[in-house]
Amino acid sequence: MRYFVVWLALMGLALLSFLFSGSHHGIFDIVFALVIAVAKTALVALFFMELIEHRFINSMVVLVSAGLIALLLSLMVADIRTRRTFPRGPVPTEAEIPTAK
Amino acid sequence: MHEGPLHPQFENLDRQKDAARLGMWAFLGSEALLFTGLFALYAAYRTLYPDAFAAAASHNDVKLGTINTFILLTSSFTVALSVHEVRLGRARRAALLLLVSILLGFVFLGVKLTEYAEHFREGIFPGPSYRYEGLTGYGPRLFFTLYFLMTGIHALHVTAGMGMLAWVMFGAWQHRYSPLYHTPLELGALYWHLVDVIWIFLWPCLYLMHA
Amino acid sequence: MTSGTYEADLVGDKEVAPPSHVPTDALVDYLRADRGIRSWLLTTDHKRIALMFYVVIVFSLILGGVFALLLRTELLTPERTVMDAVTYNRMFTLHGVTMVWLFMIPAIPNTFGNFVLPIMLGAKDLAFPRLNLASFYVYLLGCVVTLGAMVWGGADTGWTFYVPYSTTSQSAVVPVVLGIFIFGISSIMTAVNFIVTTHTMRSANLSWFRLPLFVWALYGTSVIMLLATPVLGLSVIVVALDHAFHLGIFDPALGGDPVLFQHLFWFYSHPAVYIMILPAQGVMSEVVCTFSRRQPASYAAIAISSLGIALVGFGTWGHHMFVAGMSEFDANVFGVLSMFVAIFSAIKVFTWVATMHRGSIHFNTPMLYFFWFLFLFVFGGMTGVAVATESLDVHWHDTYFVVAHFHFIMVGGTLTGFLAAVHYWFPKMFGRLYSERMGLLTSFAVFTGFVLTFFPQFLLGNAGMPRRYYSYPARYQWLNVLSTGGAWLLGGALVLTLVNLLVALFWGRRATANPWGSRGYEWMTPVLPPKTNFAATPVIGRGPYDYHRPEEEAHA
Amino acid sequence: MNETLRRLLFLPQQRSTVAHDIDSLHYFVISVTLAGSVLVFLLAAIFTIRYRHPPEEPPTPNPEANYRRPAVLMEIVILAGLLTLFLTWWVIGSRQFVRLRVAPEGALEVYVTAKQWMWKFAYPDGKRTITTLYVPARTPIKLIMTSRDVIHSFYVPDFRIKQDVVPGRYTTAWFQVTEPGSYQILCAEYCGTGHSAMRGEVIALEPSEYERWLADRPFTGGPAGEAYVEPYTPEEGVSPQMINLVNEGQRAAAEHGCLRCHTTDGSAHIGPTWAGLYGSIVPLAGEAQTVADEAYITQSMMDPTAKIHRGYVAVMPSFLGRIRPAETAAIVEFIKSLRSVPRQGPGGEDPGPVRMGGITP
Repeated sequence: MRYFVVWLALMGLALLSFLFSGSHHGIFDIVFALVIAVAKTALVALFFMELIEHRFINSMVVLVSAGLIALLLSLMVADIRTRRTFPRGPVPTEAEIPTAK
Repeated sequence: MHEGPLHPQFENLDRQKDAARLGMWAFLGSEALLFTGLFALYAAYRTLYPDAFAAAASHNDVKLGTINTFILLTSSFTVALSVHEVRLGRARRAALLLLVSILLGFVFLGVKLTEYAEHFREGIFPGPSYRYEGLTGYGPRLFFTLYFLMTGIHALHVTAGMGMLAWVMFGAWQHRYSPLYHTPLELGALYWHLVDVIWIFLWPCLYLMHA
Repeated sequence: MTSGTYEADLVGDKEVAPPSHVPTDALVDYLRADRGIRSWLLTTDHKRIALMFYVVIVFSLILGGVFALLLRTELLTPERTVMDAVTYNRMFTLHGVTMVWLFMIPAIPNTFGNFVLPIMLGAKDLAFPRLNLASFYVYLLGCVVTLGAMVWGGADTGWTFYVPYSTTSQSAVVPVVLGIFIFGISSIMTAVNFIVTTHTMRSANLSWFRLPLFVWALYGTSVIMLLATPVLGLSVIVVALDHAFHLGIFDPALGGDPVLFQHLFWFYSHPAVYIMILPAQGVMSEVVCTFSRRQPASYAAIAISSLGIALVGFGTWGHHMFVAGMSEFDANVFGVLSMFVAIFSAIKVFTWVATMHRGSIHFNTPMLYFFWFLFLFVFGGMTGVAVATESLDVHWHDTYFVVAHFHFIMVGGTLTGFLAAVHYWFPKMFGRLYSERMGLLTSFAVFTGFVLTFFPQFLLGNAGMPRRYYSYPARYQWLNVLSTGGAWLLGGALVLTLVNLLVALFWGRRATANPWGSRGYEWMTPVLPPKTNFAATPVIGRGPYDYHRPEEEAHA
Repeated sequence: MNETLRRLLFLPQQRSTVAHDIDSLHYFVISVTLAGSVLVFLLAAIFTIRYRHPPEEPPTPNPEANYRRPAVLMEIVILAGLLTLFLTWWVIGSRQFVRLRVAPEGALEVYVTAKQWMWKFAYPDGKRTITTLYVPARTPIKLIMTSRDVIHSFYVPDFRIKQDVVPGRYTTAWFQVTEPGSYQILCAEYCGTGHSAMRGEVIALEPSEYERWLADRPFTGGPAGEAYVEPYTPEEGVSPQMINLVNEGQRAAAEHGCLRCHTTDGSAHIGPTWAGLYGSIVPLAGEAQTVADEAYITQSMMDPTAKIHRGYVAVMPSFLGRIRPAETAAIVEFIKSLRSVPRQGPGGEDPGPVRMGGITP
């Protein structure tokens, strides 16, 4: 019974994700949670949503959307992460800010 | 065994079914991009306030979130089963499975509401009415505003999905669908799975990533 | 323009001459197939829905044009001319919103796309006819809500709704952005319909590489509409919530970053430029082949470029934000991606020009519009590459240079494409011929007025005049006067065009089924297509640009 | 050559160290653009004349309709060339862009605060000006900018620099003026009714004169020579009340009921008095304290419970959305005008000597 196996796998992955979140591994925590989420999505899309049996164009919708999602997320986060990439003059601290006289 | 209506613009039933499925998938792609806007904001603010977001995420009740994950995954499973049953010609059983899914949807919303109630009790509100003393500053406030926005819009989708499922459940109970024709049931199921997939990503973002 | 050879096709009003193998009753044309107002308002016929869109869209164009003329009139003098600053700011917001969402986004897809797409595919209708009708009414609702906001004075934020100005402005921001959200729904409905139709409704033998190029353009447009519009929908909803309940997602006082709004906004609004220009390019591909009587120099190049623009266009939104406080790293990434998207448009331009080589060129109004399009689009597009060059953009950003650039693309590109389509498909849609002489004359006038309006704006931008300026330093005045004069000329030319077409609609000569001698599939139908387009699903055994065959053979 | 092209293209004078290089790229890009579009147009025109179908003859099948091979070959060559050209622009442009964005070490730092609808400048030694920015010529100047309300954009056409000024963040820009003179500042990001009137002026002085200007306080007499132009005053599009922000602030404070709880004569009441408030150190709950600067006063209007003055009860409602940004600015100005009035503490006691804190721009 294919659906049942997929359901068990989904529950297992969710449990794994839950258990793993209890221990702290820094950035790896986020990566792991996302990888599991992507794996679960693939299971749901391929088997529950039957992409595996549909015409390929339906999968194209998923792939193109996923590409655009990755594009928007990565370039937005890249903006924030790289806002001081190039060497600048000294960054003003509170003490350097001129006082009113 | 009836094959369903053939609309005049289509040549044959296969094409009509392909069209309906592709239309639904295209719409789901569009829905995914709608949530992407929210996820992008979440990712950006998490990058700006990493510690505050982790702290705020750990304030959420991870047990309730996980229970909701299990509930939605299971409801997805019953919906998939129901499509399977209708293909075997067991429309009544399909309808019952849909009923289970809808009930699971209610449980999901119920758990969500208790979470909201707990947040409100603590003074966690979206936007400027945020009053919680335990977590102050920009980060947690933004986290919870996004939290309410994301789960709120998701809950709207859950409700819409339940409505859709109720409609096809009614149809299945009345034997409107047959192994040869059950496109509405299939489309309703696709929509419900999307709601599930979105929760699959909301759950780690809002509950799990508290390192 | 046609004569002699095609006498057989010249049919009168009532006496439709059907080819012998189809039954006559199937060929009652779509305008007369049903009667009464109900048969229009509740129709699911794609051609009638297209006409309903047509009417509202032309009305929107007129409305947006009136706003534009008022704005230009205000800018005649450096200080107050006819209105105060508050009115001016609301007026340019209305102008932008009207032109972008009421006119340009739906202009070509929802009128001409709706009308010819199923015919070009050999289909009886779109895949979801009721969704198509719903799209029209949702669009109409959007018009009512957006323009209804004028009752409260409208919004004064500019069509870009930059936060935190838009979330703190006292003007009626909420109804305007709500209207835009509703337009978004209509866009998505149409996009789903077009994509599904193109995939599943092609007649037998009609492979992807036999599709008319207009279909490829519409397909690319629909992909953008489908996947970019929801992001806009979300960002305007957040603005509305912020405005109404002060959620503060972008509010710096609550730790928000206003620049993130710009990311989300341009993620839609830059691809939206391609929503506007791609269908116009599709029209031009049809026009240049028909009037050069020639297969496109490279069919695949144009077809693939349409998809290339649609997909690569998604990765360039940040070139609107070089000076917005975005990081230098992102600026460089967006800078280089923007260069690649320009290449796809260049491919199209070269292919069009190469198509004219060894052609047999007929000089009709749509072809004249193609010429203007060629110049305006190349110049506008190249200045687009120029403003995507980071260091140059620093000086040009938010000046009249940018205003001139995007009007070259949107007016010079989209409006010219729209007018070419109006003239090109006029005989097919209404069964009448417009006056060719008046058509050519008005086309010249439109071009002259256009160049006079927007060329001075490039110079104004170089000189440093920022956009959205109610008052300006006196040194900019004479260029502004020139621009305003051009705007009035352009307005007059457009009114003349409308008059010419209205005259043709009621008193024009009856058209033949294929007055241009085109090999396009839509011209295979009778003068006015019947309700179901074809009596029987056609089997298409040739390409849409087979000009080496005689017409009879091609249409057999 | 440079001068001819500059005038032909209506570009303003080049008065910063980067302007000439940027304009050179500008000439390159624009001439290619113009040449390209004219070329394409001419080619189309030539083909039209050469391959024109006689208008009186009926259309005939075109035997050459399928001719295509050379076009594809040519296109590949042309496109490779074009891509190289575009990428060259990108390389030059992005290098210049980074140069525009990264201030040299040791640049003179000036703090810029933008608000609807004026520019304020604070110099390293504490001197402040409104609307007019005084800088020494031939010295790199780094602007550290933030906004009090909405996004503005600092734009000096003569310097070819522009940078958005974003609330809640600091953005920077830098320039080095090549010769003394007066150069107009324009706001390039739409910021509301007075957007087009939000202009200012950079006055570049000889470095020695700049020193003299710094020493002179208040500044009297014009600096030497033709460079001096009367400072710009924002009169266009802005009502006279806006200019006198203090009066406007007093009116707004009365209208919104601020003065029912806050006094202006230094006596204690429901809320802290406004007299002597600006620039003082405000004790908060616990041991915390903050400086009553513009940011704190604005925050207290919008989110009054965020930082409560020790000894007072949180009864003040938020004025977020009830008070226009311009009024906020005016009320802050009004409070600032009361800075030297003596004051009392929460219970009416003498709070002792007012400790003046720093001002964050």
